[in-house]
Amino acid sequence: MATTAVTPEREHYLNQQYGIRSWLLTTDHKRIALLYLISITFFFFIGGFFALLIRLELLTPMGDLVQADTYNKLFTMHGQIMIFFFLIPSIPAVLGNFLVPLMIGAKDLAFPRVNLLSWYLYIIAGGLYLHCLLTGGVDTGWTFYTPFSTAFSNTKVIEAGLAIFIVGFSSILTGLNFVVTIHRMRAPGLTWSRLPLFIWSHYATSIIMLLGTPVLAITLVLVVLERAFHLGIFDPKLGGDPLLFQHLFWFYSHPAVYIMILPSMGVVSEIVTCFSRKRVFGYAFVAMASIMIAVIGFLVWAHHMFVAGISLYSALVFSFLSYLVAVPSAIKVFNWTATMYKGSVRFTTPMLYALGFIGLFTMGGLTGLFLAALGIDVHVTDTYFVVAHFHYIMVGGAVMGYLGGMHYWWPKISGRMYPEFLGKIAAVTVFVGFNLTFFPQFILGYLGMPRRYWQYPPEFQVLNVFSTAGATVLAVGYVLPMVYFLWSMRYGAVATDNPWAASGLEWKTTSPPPTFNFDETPEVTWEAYDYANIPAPEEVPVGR
Amino acid sequence: MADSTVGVESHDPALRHHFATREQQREASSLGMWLFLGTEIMFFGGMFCAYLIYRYWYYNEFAAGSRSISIKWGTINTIVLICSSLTVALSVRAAQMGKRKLVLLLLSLTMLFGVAFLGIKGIEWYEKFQEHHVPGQSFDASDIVREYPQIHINQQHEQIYFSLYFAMTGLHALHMIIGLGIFLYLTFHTWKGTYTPEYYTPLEIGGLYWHFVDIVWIYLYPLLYLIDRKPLG
Amino acid sequence: MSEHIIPAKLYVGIWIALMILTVLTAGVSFIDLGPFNTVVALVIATCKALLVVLFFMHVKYTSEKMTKVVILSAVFWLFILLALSLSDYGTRMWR
Amino acid sequence: MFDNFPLWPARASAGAANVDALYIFLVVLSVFMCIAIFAVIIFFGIKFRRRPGVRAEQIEGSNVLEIGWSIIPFFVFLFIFGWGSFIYFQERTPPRDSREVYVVAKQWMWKLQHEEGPREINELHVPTGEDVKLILTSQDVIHSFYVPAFRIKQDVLPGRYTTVWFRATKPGTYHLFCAEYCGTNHSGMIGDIVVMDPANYAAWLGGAPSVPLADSGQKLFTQMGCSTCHRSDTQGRGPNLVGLFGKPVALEDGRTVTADENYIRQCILNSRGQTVKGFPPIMPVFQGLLSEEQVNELVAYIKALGALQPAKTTTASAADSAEAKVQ
Repeated sequence: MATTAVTPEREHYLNQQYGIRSWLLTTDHKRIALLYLISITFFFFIGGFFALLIRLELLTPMGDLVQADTYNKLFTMHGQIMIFFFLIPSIPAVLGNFLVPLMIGAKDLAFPRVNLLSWYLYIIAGGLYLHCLLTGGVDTGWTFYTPFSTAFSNTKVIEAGLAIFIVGFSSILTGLNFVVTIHRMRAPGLTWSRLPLFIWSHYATSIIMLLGTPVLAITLVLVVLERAFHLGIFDPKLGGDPLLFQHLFWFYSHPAVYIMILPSMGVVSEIVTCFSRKRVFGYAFVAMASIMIAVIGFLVWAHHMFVAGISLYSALVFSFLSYLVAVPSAIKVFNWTATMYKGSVRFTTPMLYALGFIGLFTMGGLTGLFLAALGIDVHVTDTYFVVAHFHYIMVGGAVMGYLGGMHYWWPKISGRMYPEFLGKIAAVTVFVGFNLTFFPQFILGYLGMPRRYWQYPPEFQVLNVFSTAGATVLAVGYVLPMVYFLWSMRYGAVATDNPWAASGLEWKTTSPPPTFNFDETPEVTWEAYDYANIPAPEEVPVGR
Repeated sequence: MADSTVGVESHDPALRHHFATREQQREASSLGMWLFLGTEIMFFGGMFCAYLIYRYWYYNEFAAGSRSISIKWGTINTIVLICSSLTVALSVRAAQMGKRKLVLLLLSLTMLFGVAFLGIKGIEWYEKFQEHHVPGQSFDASDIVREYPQIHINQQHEQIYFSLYFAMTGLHALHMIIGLGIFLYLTFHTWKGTYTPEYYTPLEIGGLYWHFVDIVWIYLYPLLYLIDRKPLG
Repeated sequence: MSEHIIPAKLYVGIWIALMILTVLTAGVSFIDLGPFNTVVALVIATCKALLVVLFFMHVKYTSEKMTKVVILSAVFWLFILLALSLSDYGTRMWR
Repeated sequence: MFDNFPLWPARASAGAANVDALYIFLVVLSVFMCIAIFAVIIFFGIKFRRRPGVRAEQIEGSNVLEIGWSIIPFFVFLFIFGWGSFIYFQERTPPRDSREVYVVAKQWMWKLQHEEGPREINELHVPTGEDVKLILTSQDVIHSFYVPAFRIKQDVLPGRYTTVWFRATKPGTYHLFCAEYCGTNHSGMIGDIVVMDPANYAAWLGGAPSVPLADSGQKLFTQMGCSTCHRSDTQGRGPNLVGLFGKPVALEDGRTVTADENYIRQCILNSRGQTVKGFPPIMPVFQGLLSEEQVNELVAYIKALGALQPAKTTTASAADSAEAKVQ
């Protein structure tokens, strides 16, 4: 269908080699990114299917669609799949893998074989998890709280724990690769103060992956040892402390939220600058805010435990520290908004997602203030308020950023344009569906509906019906992009090298890039987002 | 490497295509290993955190548990590991100087020390099994209770000490086994002559890993074996 | 990292120091120093770890500041984990 | 307002209004911030939309603005932190003279024991205007005691006591939820909190004759043979428990602990490692021999003993003095 005559002959990473071996044994970061894209999309739809079943079950107050045990497994596996097999790898392993070397002018990541290993670890973990899912599943909640997980649950806790342990190593290896690559492989002239904010946020993300993930790994190992060999580390019968498990678990799992949201913030920084055609407002502050979030994010974990029985004094400490981490997040929102000031704003699909991200992240962040306030947290923790809050951050934030980034870099990844009109429709559908699904849950939560409830008192039904209705809209919004992305790979308009007239090294090579990214290692002499010196696109390069 | 556009600038077999210089490649490998060791610190750190809290809570049981495990084997194992670290350091030095035979000798010695460490660990664990000091249904620390009537020992809390003992030494031993695997690989490549005074990075970063495992033991030794050995009275 | 070749004598010296410290720490544990037994044990362990890191792992000779940054940040993060956990355990009314 | 579409649950406790006040403040603040940010984005989007030939004006940033929008939110956050902590502090500090109810959670049921003796399952009757302190424990996994109408929630842990308190203000029946996921029938682990006028409550209480908790504890104390060692004089092989509760106790291992509910509970179940200075570690282990309810009875009894003066003997009915609290 493509009308341009030149493209078929050009050699790039997609057509350089063919055959299954050339994919499964590739060390090309771009191909590995696509392998990850396929795998996480697969898990996203499993997790999403579970989410739909959960929402359908909650359509009525009675538990009438599935059994209680099934429901418990559904929300457990929805959480674990979405967090460990979709959100955490989503942007870093797909867009990050694809773009980090391109953006810093490198031929590949520092350790290409380690990168492939990380994907195989993901696949092994995913296979193990699927096996667990198909042979009975797990019902501990994604949090594996002891002593339920170690002594009371009679589902496949060990298998699920090991799968997440393994996928954790995949994430560690990705983070390790990014840090080394960003330190050692930057193109000449690309100083730290010239790095795109996408790189800064991935650097911050990698810090969390490196220093947080091993703590989750050891915690899960201890749970598995306790369950399998009766080692009594958290066992209250022996005088062990179940809260110790929670401390260790949240030491990783709170920062893990930043693993999900920081890369999205990086994507949004790229998109907002590009479609405002401006240098980002306060570059240094936005970059440093990423690092601050990564560091302070490690100091706040026990705000998940305010009613769990921790000491009053430490609750105060953790509440205070939680407010500190809100400051850099606020800085980012203000800076993105200010970036549009006196810009030349264009509402493309990626920009819609980015603006949607800012809105939803703002709401998610503001409701975080409620949860960090000790007095209110006591009432709303473990209710649908928390469920709504973290979905605003993780779906409204992270997934919006992911979809925005997929649209923005799709021309670079596939060499084709996605259909812009459908893209806008999908973006609006996702935004509307999302709010319809999750906003009622804030009210439900404050009204007191606890989370993880298979059946609930009838007075909560109206809001649950809204939520379920929203979920179906949301589902349409997610299926749509997958359909037209696939469609565009064959029928989409052929993309130019730089369809958005964007800054950034990734746009200075061909679309799709050659296997080693650049014909010649670029030399950087300009600042990031140097839109003053980039000609504005005279027309929207969409359509054939 | 099937690359069409780049890779012509160097025919250096040890230089991977995506690095510009050997120096860059070596620095990347070294940084990568150090970062990995950083994650390892946090991996063991989770257990150290549990250890710290329970030791703070159940000091007497930890002290008594520590007395009951063999300081002889613990000290010998410490010495064995320190010796292995020396041979590792010397093997890297020998590689720097291109003395292949010496490298082979030192690597073999290192693995010998490693196997000795694991063997001694096995003896220790076997003793625990015989004494019913392995956590679980058959755990029985009444011998420890009887031995130290001065300090009132809670057997359940004692079990927490032994749980941590097995978790910590067990995961350390697992790291030793992985280390032995790495050194087997390094020995093979040294034997094949892969490493030269210009290129011995794998040897160097493999060595870093081994030293790290040694350092973990340097902390485990006083924390598990030497909590309190002073005469009771 | 550097091409710096450390004399074998120095390695052996470090090894001897490590051996002495091992014997020392084992010996000290038999003497009653009250709470300082733990302090001494940890100080000696840290000295031994430092000797290994600085000499056997060549950190003293490396020209890369990143190595030190990585070590220090990992230790600092471990400190965060321990210190903030203790902020709970140290102030609890129960155990 | 919004009778058919409530935005918050019933306010039935003294603390609920405080929580709602901060909540409403935060809602107002959040709505204001959301509207402000959305309005600015929309305004910028329209005002600075792309026009042919008009280029964006490059602006580096502004340190004044950056510092402004870091510092101002920080102080706002500090204010919220202070307010929230104040409420939490109140919620977590039970008044001294509160009525006590022991709660045992199990998969998937709430078992409650009143001081006066009545026992309930999945239902708790309380009077208005009185402080009620709940002493909670679990016999299996972690649960969480959640009463939305009181805005209180407290996780219930196995192996120890946690406490929470409230003062009900409005008669009615309110939800009791388990808020920490606890297995298959988690969503069925619900109950009712029945708040009654003091008069009705007294009638309810008097409706069924029952033995006060401390008295049951005393009976058990004798039955289990506790009284042979823990005598009310100085001749016992175990420490004298009269006047013990709430006092500091010097332990054999050098620590000094307060004899609170958790300490007593642990001593009953397994006193090893907790023994009082000067006493041999001879007390048998009762873990597995006593149900959680029985432990509660014993604790209630020992607390009642604690209210007595150490010099006297324990002839007086323990329940009479159970209300009196030691500092």
